[in-house]
Amino acid sequence: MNRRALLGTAAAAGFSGAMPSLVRAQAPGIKVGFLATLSGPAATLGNQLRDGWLLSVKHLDGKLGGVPVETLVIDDELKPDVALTKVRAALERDKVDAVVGVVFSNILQAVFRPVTESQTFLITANAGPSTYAGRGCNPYFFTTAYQNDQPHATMGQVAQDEGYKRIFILVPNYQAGKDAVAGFKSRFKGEVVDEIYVPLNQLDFSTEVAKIAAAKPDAIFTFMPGGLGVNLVRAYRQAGLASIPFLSTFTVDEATLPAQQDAALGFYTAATWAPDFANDQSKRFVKDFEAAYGYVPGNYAAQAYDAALLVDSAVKKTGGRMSDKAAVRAALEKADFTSLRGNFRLGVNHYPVQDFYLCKVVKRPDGKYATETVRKVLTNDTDPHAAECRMR
Amino acid sequence: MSVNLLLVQLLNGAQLGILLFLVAAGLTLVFGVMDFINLAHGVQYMLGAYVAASLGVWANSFWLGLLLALPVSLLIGLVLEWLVFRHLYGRDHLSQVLATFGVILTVDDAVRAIWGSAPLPVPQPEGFTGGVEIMPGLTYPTFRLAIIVVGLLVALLLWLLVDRTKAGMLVRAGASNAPMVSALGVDIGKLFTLVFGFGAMLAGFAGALAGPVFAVTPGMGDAVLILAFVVIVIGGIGSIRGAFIAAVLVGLIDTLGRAMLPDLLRLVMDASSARQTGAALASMLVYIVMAAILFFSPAGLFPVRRG
Amino acid sequence: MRARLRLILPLVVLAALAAAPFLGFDSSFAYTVLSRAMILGMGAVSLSLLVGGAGLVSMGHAAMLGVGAYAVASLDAAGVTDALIVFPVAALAAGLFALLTGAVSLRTSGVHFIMITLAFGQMAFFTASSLSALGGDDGYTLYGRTEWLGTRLLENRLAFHFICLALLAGTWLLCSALLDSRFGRVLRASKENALRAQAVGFPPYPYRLVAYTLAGAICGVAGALLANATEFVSPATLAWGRSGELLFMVILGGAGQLYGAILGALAIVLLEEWLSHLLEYWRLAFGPLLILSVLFLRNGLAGITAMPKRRRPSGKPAALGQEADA
Amino acid sequence: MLEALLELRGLRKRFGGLTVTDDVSLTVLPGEIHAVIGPNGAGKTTLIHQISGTLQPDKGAVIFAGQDVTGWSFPRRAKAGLARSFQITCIVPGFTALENVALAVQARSGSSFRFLRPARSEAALNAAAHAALDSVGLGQRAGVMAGSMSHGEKRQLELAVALATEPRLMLLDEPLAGAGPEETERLIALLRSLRQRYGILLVEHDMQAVFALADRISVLVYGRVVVTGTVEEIRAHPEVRSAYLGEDEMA
Repeated sequence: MNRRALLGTAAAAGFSGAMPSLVRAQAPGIKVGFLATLSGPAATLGNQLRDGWLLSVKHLDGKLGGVPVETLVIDDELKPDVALTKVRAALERDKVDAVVGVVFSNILQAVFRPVTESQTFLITANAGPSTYAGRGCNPYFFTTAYQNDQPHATMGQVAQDEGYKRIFILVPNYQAGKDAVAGFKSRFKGEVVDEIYVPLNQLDFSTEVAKIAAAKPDAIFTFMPGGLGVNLVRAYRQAGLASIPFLSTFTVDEATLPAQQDAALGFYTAATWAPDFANDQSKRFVKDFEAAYGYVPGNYAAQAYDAALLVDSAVKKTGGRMSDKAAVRAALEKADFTSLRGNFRLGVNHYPVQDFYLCKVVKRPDGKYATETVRKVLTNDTDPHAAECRMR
Repeated sequence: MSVNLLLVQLLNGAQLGILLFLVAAGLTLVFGVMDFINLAHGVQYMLGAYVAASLGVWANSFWLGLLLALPVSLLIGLVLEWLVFRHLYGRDHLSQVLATFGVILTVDDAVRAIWGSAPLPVPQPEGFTGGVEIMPGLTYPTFRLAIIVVGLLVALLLWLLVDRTKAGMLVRAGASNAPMVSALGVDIGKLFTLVFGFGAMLAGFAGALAGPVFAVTPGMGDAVLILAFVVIVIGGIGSIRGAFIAAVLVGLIDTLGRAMLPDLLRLVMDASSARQTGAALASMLVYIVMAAILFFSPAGLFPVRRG
Repeated sequence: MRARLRLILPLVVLAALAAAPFLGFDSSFAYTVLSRAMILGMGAVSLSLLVGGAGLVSMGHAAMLGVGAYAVASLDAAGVTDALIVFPVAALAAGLFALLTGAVSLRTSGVHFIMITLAFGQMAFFTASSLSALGGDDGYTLYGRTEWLGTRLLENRLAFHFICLALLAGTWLLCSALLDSRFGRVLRASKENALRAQAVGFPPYPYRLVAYTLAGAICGVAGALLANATEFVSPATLAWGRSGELLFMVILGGAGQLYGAILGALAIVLLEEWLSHLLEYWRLAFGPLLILSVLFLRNGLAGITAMPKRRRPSGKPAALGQEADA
Repeated sequence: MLEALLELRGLRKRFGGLTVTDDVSLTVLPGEIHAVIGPNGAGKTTLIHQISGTLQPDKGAVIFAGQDVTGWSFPRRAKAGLARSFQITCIVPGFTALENVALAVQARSGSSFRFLRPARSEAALNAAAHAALDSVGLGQRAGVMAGSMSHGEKRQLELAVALATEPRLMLLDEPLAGAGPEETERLIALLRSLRQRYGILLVEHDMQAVFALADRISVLVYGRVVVTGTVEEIRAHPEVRSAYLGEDEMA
């Protein structure tokens, strides 16, 4: 820990040395398998998720609904088959009452069936693919995050509101990237000058940056999670393109800002929450989070914090009887808790109905980088797939 | 595509190529002289970036970090050589692949444990933060130009070292015929250590240079490692000249492929499938070129060893 | 004596796998881990046929696994789920892929062969990543496991366990038979001394190509099983790291013995499982173990059990000692 | 006139500026031992390489049993009956002596694309292999690992392997190199017993053996055939005496 402080890296993630993945509370009451990506370049997201959850549990004195909780942290390594093996272990060997977390959609898709078929509640704090929002909605599946299309659509609305005519789109060449384009286009009606799909292992964006400069768009829209976003933002800034508005999703956020720093200042992102939210609960969360983990919490951490509150509310309502699945489900659907985001409820498909904000990267007085809300873009937004859901 | 844009893309390709060359040069020497497959070479690149970034933040100077990263990289290389690699020289390639992969796993996880999983912030190189406006609306960062110049200088230096000095002569002789060199009474163990340390330092230097351009993350060496292997295989194992030409070739192919393939495909298919096929094809292009070169010239473009 | 050990040890391992479900290892978790080990073991045995039998070190073997798995996925998307169609198609597809890429790759040798197979592996990986009909990079979730004559036999855990075991045992027997056959003799001779084989009239190329194709087809079946085990297919199956993993199973187990690959697969899968449950940075322990095993277990795990008295020529094929001992 | 089993027509091979084989023409008749002698660096091994197909000549043709085989690969020529031994011992060290020979037998008896039946238990293969081993006097050593045999035994084994391919012509590249006096005796006797059955092109340094065995001799100097003739003719040839053999050896 000292060494990290010495090196002055704000991006403190995880714990030094070999930490047992079992974080125990006093006596086992409820067992939760917390699945997140904790290795590889995407691990910052998983760390945000895990730390958000753990802080929430700490705020609840290690209890959910008054029952002591044991969190089993599972690293999916961003490999679907690894995730599947470990989740099966958690279900069978450790008999967890719920599986929570999940950063990436492909991991969710791999573990979805075994978890829901064993009638265990699956609550994601980040992944929210369309697959389970519409016809594939499931009584055991909940999310405290959003449906994946929504943040992209929010940015499409922003581009539309600002009156941009020509937009340049840059996304990774995989399903989520294509979904991002579709989401953006669902609300943006202007001209898309060019769409570029880059490989997920892209090292350098100088090629694409040159193309953007040549195309001279009104703004760019991009979705470049993790290390990709760090590279892109740097190359974009260094090429002197920062005068072209940078509209993004999951590209400049608290997980990547420690590395992007000044290069990302003034860039835009869409979010359900930002650390500058004014409500007291949010303020306490940010303060305690930074004190405990040494970095600024982002959307991911907030959504995971809410996930713990959601479970807490349900256990409270059912009096700790996790075995009564129908009662637990009904209680979960009520979502009877105060979210960090304020306005929050669950729709028929168990996806949140909430507000979406335009946020901007700023440097706080204390020298740390964070996102800050600019304005509310969508109010009480229900995802487009919810209408197809017939919950059985 | 305008001439200006093409020029920019050529510069980009050259810059990627130069960085690849710095990594590949050490790899090809180690491979050529010692017949040793070192998968862990990418680890040196990663550690170079991490050390330079951390020391740069600590000293509040990118250049000081870069300078300090050199001896540290050398030291790390020598320690790894002493701990693991020297026990593998006489072994078959298979054992070397397995053991050096073990080194990758260990060091990648160690880096995560020490520095965390998040990309590391890197200080901007003082004096090179500006740019040159090459094309209307596009500034080409002077630091990237500096990488090209520095890389060319290092390539020249390497060429002089390998071509004009006694140690270089031994290295060249070792690359084409190792038993002969040891028969000449040269301490082959010392030569190996020297070459290894030098290669490690070059890779570390490349990593340190790449820090401000790319993201400094755990596992950043893996992608570079594969490309570096592609480079030395295309260039001919053990050949510095081959590594240089192949590195620039790979850099240009990768960059121009990404820049132009989607547009070219649009001539024969509809826009949306052209974009996606083009992107997929561009990722594969380097490998396709390598397979084709090996098909027609199984020992690479500049084979050092006969037969 | 050694000849007998060579037969007894793999039988013991297979018997242990057969007994596992009745010795308390019958949780879904145990089934998942064991079937994963057995399936990867199949892939590793087929790779061992190439590495130990023919001297062909392929760094792109996961592509065969992937082609088999993607065959299952594309048939699943098309609504075809009968095992009698799915498995042969998976084998054929992977065999065809191996035939085409092998025809090019086998022009090279040594390190260049490693690299060119890696290149084809990467091409397969990027192709799978761009298959948007099958989920692209996100992968594809099967509607259900492959059916056997209209029954959902593979859904039964015990049945699936024994199907994996039977196919693993079958793979081992088949590959052993291949190495002992006329074909295998030419293959082994070409590996040890290609000039000698040529001098009596055997050009190595066609034999190696057939071996490469057969190994690909076998690995394709393993891939089809893998898809069934996880009910999920993604490009991660084809990543170069997975090719490396298969190679490590072969080397750790001992490339000189086919069953070494089974030992290696079991060791690596179980070790990963155990360490990652124990430690967050488990590779900090796993990596050094790999290195130590290379430095001190020269003939792999199989080498411990068949401890030779004197040093033998490395990579000695499995079938030879029997004549010497006779 | 008997039709030649092997005919070389104007073979030429250059390595860089050096002409290693310069317009070589010669014939080997059925049942004949034709020896090629010459000082070190005369290009004898290069010549063997071009006949066996491991090297391609720049010019000229190799005619074997009436067919132009110049474009054929090494294994294809071997299969057609052109057997070759190597200057440096070439066996499969991890195979037993028997399996080394059985591999050769396998090459001429049916397809080797047979995948399931254990080759070890094919009686026909083993019988033929045993016969070949017997004929070179290695019958008792069939089960020994080839890599652990003595040098002389390895040379005998190579001959057995060559015999087992049932060749029509054998190219023997210094079969006596490195053999002790006793082994040499045995090998010469063995080679003599092979005459009549096969055509043999023999490259050898041991003059005693060459004069004892050869029907005809060609002298190769700097890649050129200086003279071809019977043992007596060669002994008597003045150019050969001065240029190569040396007076004292003739005394």
